[in-house]
Amino acid sequence: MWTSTSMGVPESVLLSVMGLSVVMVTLIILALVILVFAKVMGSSNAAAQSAPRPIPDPPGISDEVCSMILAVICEELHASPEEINVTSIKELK
Amino acid sequence: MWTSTSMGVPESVLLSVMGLSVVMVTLIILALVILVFAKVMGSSNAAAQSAPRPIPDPPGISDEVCSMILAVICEELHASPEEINVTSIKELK
Amino acid sequence: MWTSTSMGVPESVLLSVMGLSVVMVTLIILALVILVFAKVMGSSNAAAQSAPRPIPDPPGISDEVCSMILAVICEELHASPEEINVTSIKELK
Amino acid sequence: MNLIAIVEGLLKSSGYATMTWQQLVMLVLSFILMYLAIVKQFEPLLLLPISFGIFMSNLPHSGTFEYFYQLDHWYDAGILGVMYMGVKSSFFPCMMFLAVGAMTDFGPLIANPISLLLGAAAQLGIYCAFIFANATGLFTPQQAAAIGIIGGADGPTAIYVANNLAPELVAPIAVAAYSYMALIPLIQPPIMNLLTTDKERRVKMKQLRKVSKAEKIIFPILVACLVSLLLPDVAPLLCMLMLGNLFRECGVVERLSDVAQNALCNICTIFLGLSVGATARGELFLRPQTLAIVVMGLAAFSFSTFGGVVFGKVLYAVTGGKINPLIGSAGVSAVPMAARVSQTVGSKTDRTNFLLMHAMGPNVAGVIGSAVAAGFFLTFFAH
Amino acid sequence: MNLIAIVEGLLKSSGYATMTWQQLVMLVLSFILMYLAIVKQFEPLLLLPISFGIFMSNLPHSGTFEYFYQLDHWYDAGILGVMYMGVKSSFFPCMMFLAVGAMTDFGPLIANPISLLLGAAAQLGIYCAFIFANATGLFTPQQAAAIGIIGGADGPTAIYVANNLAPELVAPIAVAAYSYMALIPLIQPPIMNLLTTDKERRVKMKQLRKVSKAEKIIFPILVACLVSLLLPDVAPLLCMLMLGNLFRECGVVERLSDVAQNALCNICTIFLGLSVGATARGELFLRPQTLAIVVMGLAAFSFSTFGGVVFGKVLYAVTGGKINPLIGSAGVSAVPMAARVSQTVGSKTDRTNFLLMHAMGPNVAGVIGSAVAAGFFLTFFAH
Amino acid sequence: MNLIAIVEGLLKSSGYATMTWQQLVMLVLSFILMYLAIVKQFEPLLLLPISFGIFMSNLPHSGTFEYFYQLDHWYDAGILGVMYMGVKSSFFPCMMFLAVGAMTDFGPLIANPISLLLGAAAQLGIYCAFIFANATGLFTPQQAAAIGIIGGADGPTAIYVANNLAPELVAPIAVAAYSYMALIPLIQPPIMNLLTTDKERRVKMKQLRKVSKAEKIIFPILVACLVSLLLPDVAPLLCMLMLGNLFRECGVVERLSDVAQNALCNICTIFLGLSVGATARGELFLRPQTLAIVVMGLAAFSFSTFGGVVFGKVLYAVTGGKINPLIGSAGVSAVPMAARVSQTVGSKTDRTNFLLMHAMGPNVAGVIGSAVAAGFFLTFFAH
Ligand code: NA
Ligand code: NA
Ligand code: NA
Repeated sequence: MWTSTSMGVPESVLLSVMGLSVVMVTLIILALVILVFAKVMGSSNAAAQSAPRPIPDPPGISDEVCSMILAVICEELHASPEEINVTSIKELK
Repeated sequence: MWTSTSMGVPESVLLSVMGLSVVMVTLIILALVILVFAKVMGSSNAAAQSAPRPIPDPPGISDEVCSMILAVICEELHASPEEINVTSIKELK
Repeated sequence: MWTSTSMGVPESVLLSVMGLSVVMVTLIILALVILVFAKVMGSSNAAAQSAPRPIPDPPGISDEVCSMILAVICEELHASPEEINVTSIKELK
Repeated sequence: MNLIAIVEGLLKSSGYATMTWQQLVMLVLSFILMYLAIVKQFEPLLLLPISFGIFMSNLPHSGTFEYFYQLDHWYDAGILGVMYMGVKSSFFPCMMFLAVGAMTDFGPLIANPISLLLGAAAQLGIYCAFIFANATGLFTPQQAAAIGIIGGADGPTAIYVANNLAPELVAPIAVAAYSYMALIPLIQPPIMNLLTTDKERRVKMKQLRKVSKAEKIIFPILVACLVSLLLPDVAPLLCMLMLGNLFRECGVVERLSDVAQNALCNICTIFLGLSVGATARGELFLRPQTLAIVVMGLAAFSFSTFGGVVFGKVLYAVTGGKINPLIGSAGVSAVPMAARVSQTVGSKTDRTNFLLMHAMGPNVAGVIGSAVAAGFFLTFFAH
Repeated sequence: MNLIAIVEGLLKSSGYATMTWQQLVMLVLSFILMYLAIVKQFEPLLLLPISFGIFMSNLPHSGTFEYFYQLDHWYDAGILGVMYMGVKSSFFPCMMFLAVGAMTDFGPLIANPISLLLGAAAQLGIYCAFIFANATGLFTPQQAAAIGIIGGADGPTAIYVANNLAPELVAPIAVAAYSYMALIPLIQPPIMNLLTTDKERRVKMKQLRKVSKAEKIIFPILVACLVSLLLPDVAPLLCMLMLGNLFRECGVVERLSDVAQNALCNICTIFLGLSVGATARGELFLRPQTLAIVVMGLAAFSFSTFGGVVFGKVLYAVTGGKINPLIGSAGVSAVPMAARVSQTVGSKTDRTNFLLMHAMGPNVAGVIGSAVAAGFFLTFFAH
Repeated sequence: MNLIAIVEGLLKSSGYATMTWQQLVMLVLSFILMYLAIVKQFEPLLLLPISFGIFMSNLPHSGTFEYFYQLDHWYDAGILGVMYMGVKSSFFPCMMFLAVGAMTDFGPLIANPISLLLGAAAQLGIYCAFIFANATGLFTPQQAAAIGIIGGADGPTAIYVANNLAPELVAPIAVAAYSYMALIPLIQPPIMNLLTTDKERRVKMKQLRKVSKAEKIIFPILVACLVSLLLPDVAPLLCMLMLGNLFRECGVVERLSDVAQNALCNICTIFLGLSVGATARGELFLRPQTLAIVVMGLAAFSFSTFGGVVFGKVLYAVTGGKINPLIGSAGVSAVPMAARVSQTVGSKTDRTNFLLMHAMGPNVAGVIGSAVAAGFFLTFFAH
C-alpha cells in the first residue's frame, strides 16, 4: 500500500498505533473465541473429567522397562510374575 | 502409444485384459524364478540351518539396561556381580 | 593458470614437487602454530587440570532410569526413598 | 494516508472479504479430513498433512501455493509450492517407496511364491475402475488409468502414476487412495464372507519354511532387474522399493536402512502430504469428476478384493484345499492392514486359525503387482 | 611455466594477498560471535552457524557464497549460496516455526486467555523501533518494519519479515535478534523491577485449570484459520507454527512431530544459520546502518518489556490484584527464556512464588502476537 | 488397436529388446560391486548405493538419470538425475565432510603436531599418480589431477575435485577411491613390512599428553582460517570439515553435531552414492581410461603408503628412535582403517605395542593434507 521510499515520524506513529491496535484486536478476538469455545465444550473441566485422557507414560518409564525390572526382581526372589503385584512405579527426581 | 483423448469401452476392456495378463505373467515369471532360485541355493532349509543368523536382542532390553539392573541388585544385596547369575530376563506384556 | 589440454612429464614433475612442497609447508606451519598455541595456553596440561570438564553421564544410565530403579527397589523393600542411599551405579559390560 | 484508508486496505486484502464459496467449501472439507485423520485415525500420517495442505492452499491470498514451473522464479511459489518440487520430480513418491522397501519383509512371499499369483489377481479392481472411468466419458484415458491405480491400494504408486499421467488429479486420487486404505477393515470383510464358504475359511495352512539370508538379499535385486527391464517406465519407483529392501536385508548398511525408514521418510511424508493437498484448489476440485473418482476408488478397492478372494478360491480348488481363500484379499496390498483383515476374518470363523503370516505373502506381492500394473499404464500412455 | 611463476600465482590468488580491511574486520567479528556463542552460550544453536557463515563468506575468493538468483547457474553459487535457496524461498524460517510449534505447549494460554492481551501489549517495542528507524532517515519504511520486528523476539519471524521486506538486512537483523534473545536475562529484570512495586511482585496467581485434549487440538486450527484469513501475508509462517503444534497435540502422528522437532529442525538450523551469516559481506555490513540496527534492536526489546509489564499493571488494577504484572514481560516471547525471567524476578521477591506456568501463557502468546504484527507490516509494505 | 500391436509395443519398449552390450556389462559390473559391498564389506555405506546407481542408470529406457542441466526442465531428469543436483553443486561432498568433521577427534594430532608432517608425506601418491596419468597421454591435466587425488584416500575430497575438474570421471574415481580404501588392509602391510626393519617396528612411543578443551575448540577455527586463506579454492570443503569438528568439540550444539553425523550424513550418503553411480553410463565408462584410472588409483595408494613410511623412517632417524615408522602409513587417511593397519602390523611384531592412538594423529592429518593437495590442484587448474 505504501509506495514512497521514506516515511515521516507522524505517519510512522499513525501506522504504529494502527498496527498495535490490529495486534490487540486480533488477540482479543482470539481470547474471546477461546473462551466461547471452552464454554461450548461443556465447561471444559467437566468435559475433561468426563472424558479423562489416557495418562501417557511418564517419559523414561516405558512398559518394557517396567516389566523387565519386574522380571529381574522375580528372578531374584525366585517368584513367578503372577505372585508379585507392582502397584506403582514412581519416578524420583 | 495411445494418442486419442478418449477411449471407448471395448478398447478399455481389451487393454484391461492385456494389462491384467501382463501383471499375471510377470508375477508368474517372478514366482518361477524364485522357485528355481530356491532350488539352486541347495534346498534353502539346509542352507539356512548351516548358516544360522545371530538372534538380535529383543527390542527394549538392551545390554546396558540389563547390566545396570544387575548392578543395582548387587548394590542392594551387597554382593559382587560375579556371585549373581542372571539366567534370563523376560519381558512381560 | 594452466590452459593447455595436455601436460608433459617434466612439467608434471615440476608441478608435483611444487604441490608436495605446498602441502609440506602448509602442514609445517600448522604444526608450528599448534605448538605456539599450546605454549600460549600456559602449558596445556596445567590448564586442562585447572578446568576439568564436567564428566558426562555414561550413555544408557540416565537419571530417570536410575531413579526408577531406586523406586522399584523401594517398592520391594517397603522402604521410602529417603532411607536408601545408592552411592553409585556401575555399568557392567 | 489516514486511519480509515489503512483499515479499508486491510479489510480489502483480508481473506474474509475475498473468500469464494469454493474456498469455503474446501476449508470445511479440510476440517472434515482433519477430523477423520485425528479422531477416526484414517491413515493420519498422510491424511493430516494432506488436509492441512488443502486448508492452507484454500486460504484466500495466502500465497502458500503456486505451481513453481509457471513462475519466473521458483522461489516465489510459496512454502507449499516449493515443497511441490518434490512431487513434480517424482522424488517424494520414490522416497516413500524407499521407506516402504526398508520396512517390508518379503520373507513370507519368498517362502510361498504362489502368493505372487494372489497379488496379481488382486489388481483386478485397477482395470475395472479404468473401464468404468472411460465409460463415464468424464476422463481422458490417462486420467482413467491414474484413477484405476487407486485400486492398487498403494499411496506412492497412485501418486506417482497420477503425477505422470494426470497431475491435475493428484489430490483427489491421493485422498481417495489413503481414505479407502484406512477403510479396508470396513470394505473387505463383507465381500470376503460373501464369497467364501465356512469350510474354506477354516482351512489351516502349513507353516512357512525359513528363508535364508542370501535369498532375501538376492530377491530385491532380482525383482528390480526383471521387472525394470520389462517395464522401464516403472523402474524409478520399483528400484527404490527394492533398494530400500536391499538396505534392510543386506545387514551391512544399518545406518542407511534406518534413515530411509525414519528421518528421510518422515520428512518426505510431511512435504508430500502438504503439497499434494495444496494442489486441491477449490475451483478445480469441486467438480463432478472428483465425486466420480471417489465412487470409482471404492469400486476399485471392492473389485480388487473380489479378484483376490476369487483367485484364492481357484487356488483352494487346484491345491485340494491347501490354500485358504481369505488370504487372497490381502493381495490388494495396503500393507499390513489387508493382511490383518485376513487374519481377523479367519479367526472369527475359527479362533485357532492364524492366517497373518500367510496373508503377508500376497500382501507384499500386491505392492509389486500394483507397480507392474502402473508400469503397463505408463508404458502405454506416457509416450 | 616455472617454479617462480607458480609461487607467484599461488600467492596472488591467496587470501592473504587480497584481503580487504572489511573482510578482516568481519573475520574478527565472526570470531567474537563464535566466542559469545560457545563461551557465553548466546543462543549457540543459531549464533554459531551464523558466525561461521560470516567467517566463510568473508574469506577472500573462497567462492562459498554468491546470490544464486544473480547467476546463470544456481549450482555455481557455492556451498552457502546453495543453502541460501532455503532462505530466499522462506522455506527455512517456516520449517523453524514448524519445529517451534511442535515444541510449544499452548495449554497455559488456553487455560488463561487473558495471556493473549499481555502477548499483544509486549509488541510495543516493534512499533517504537519502527518509529525510531524511520526517524533516523537511514532506512526505507520496509527496512524500518523489518528492524522493528526484532522487538518481537522471534528469530524465524524476524528472518521471514526481513527476507520479504529488506533482504539486504537479513544478517544484521538475525544477529541482533538472537543476540538480544540471549541477553534477555540481563535486559529485562531492571525494567521489571523499576516498573513494579514490591506488593505487585508478591502476587500469587491461582492455579491454572486443566485444558482438555480436544481444546489443545482445536486451538492451532482455530488460530491458523482466524489469523490467516485476517492477515493472509503471514499465513505461511503462522500455519506452519500451528501445523507443528497440531502434530504435537493430535497424538496420532508421533513420527512427524518427532522429525519436525529433531532431524528436520536441526538440518534447517544449520543451513539457515550458515546462509544468513553468509549474507553479511563486509562491504555491506560495515555501515552506520548496522550499528543503528543494533541500537534499535535493544530499544525494541526494552520497550516490548515495558509494554508487557505496564499492561500487566493495568490488568493487576482491573482484576483487583489477581494478575502479577511480572508475567507481562514474558509476552515478548523468546520462549522459554522470558518466562524464566519472570519466574526468577518473582521468586527473588518471594521465594515461594512460582510464576513460571503463568508466564508461559503470555510467553507463547507473544509468538502469535509477533506473527500478527509481522502480518500487518507485510500487508502494508509487501505489495 | 489390437492385442498383437500392444504386445509388440510392449516388447519394443522393453529393456530386453533394446539393451546394448555396454549396458549388459555395466549391469554385471554393478552386481559384482554389490557383491563386494555386501559380502566382502568393501565400504558398503557408499559402494552399495554407488553400485545400485550404476544398476539403475544402465537399465535401458528407465529414465532414472539425465544430466539435469542439459534439460529444459530439471524435474524431468529422473529420480537419480534430481539427486545429482547435490553433486553438481558440490553440496553432498561438503555435507559428507561436515559429518567426517563431527566424527573426528583431532586430539591425537594436537597432542603430537609432528603427525602433520607424516600426513603431508603420505600425499606423495597423489603426485605420482598425477605424473603417471599425464605420461599416458590419455588424460587432460585436469583429469590427471582428479585421478591423483584418489591417492588422498578421502572419498569426499576425491569426488569434490573430480566434480570440479573432470565431472565425466566422477564415477570411476569414486569407485576406485572407495574400493581401494576398503582394500587398505591388503595394500599397505606388504609395503610397510618391506620398508621397515624389525627394530623400527618394535618402537614403543610415549603416551600422548592430554589436550585441553580450549585447544580442541580453537584448532578447527585455526585450520579453517589459515588454510582457506592460503588456498581459497578448497575453502568450502575444508571449512565444512572444520565446522563439523567445531560442532563436536564446542559442547553447546549437541543437536547439530548429532544431526550432522547421523540423519543428514546418511541421507546425503544415499543420494551421493546413487547419483555418482548413475553417472557411470556404459558407453562412457567402458573405455581404456577407466582401466587406467583403476591402475593409477592402486599406484597412488601404494606410493602414498611408501611416502608415509619413508618419512616415518626419516623421523625415526631424526628423533633418535622415538617415532615408530609404521604410523607413517596411516597418513594416507582412510580414517580409521589405515590407523588400524598400523596397529595390526605393529602388534604382529610385538604383541604389547599399541600404536593405534599414535597412528590416529597422522591419520586425521592425512585428511587435512589431502584437502591442501586438492586446493593446490584446484587453484592451478580450475581458473
Ligand atoms: Na497393490
Ligand atoms: Na514475540
Ligand atoms: Na588423505
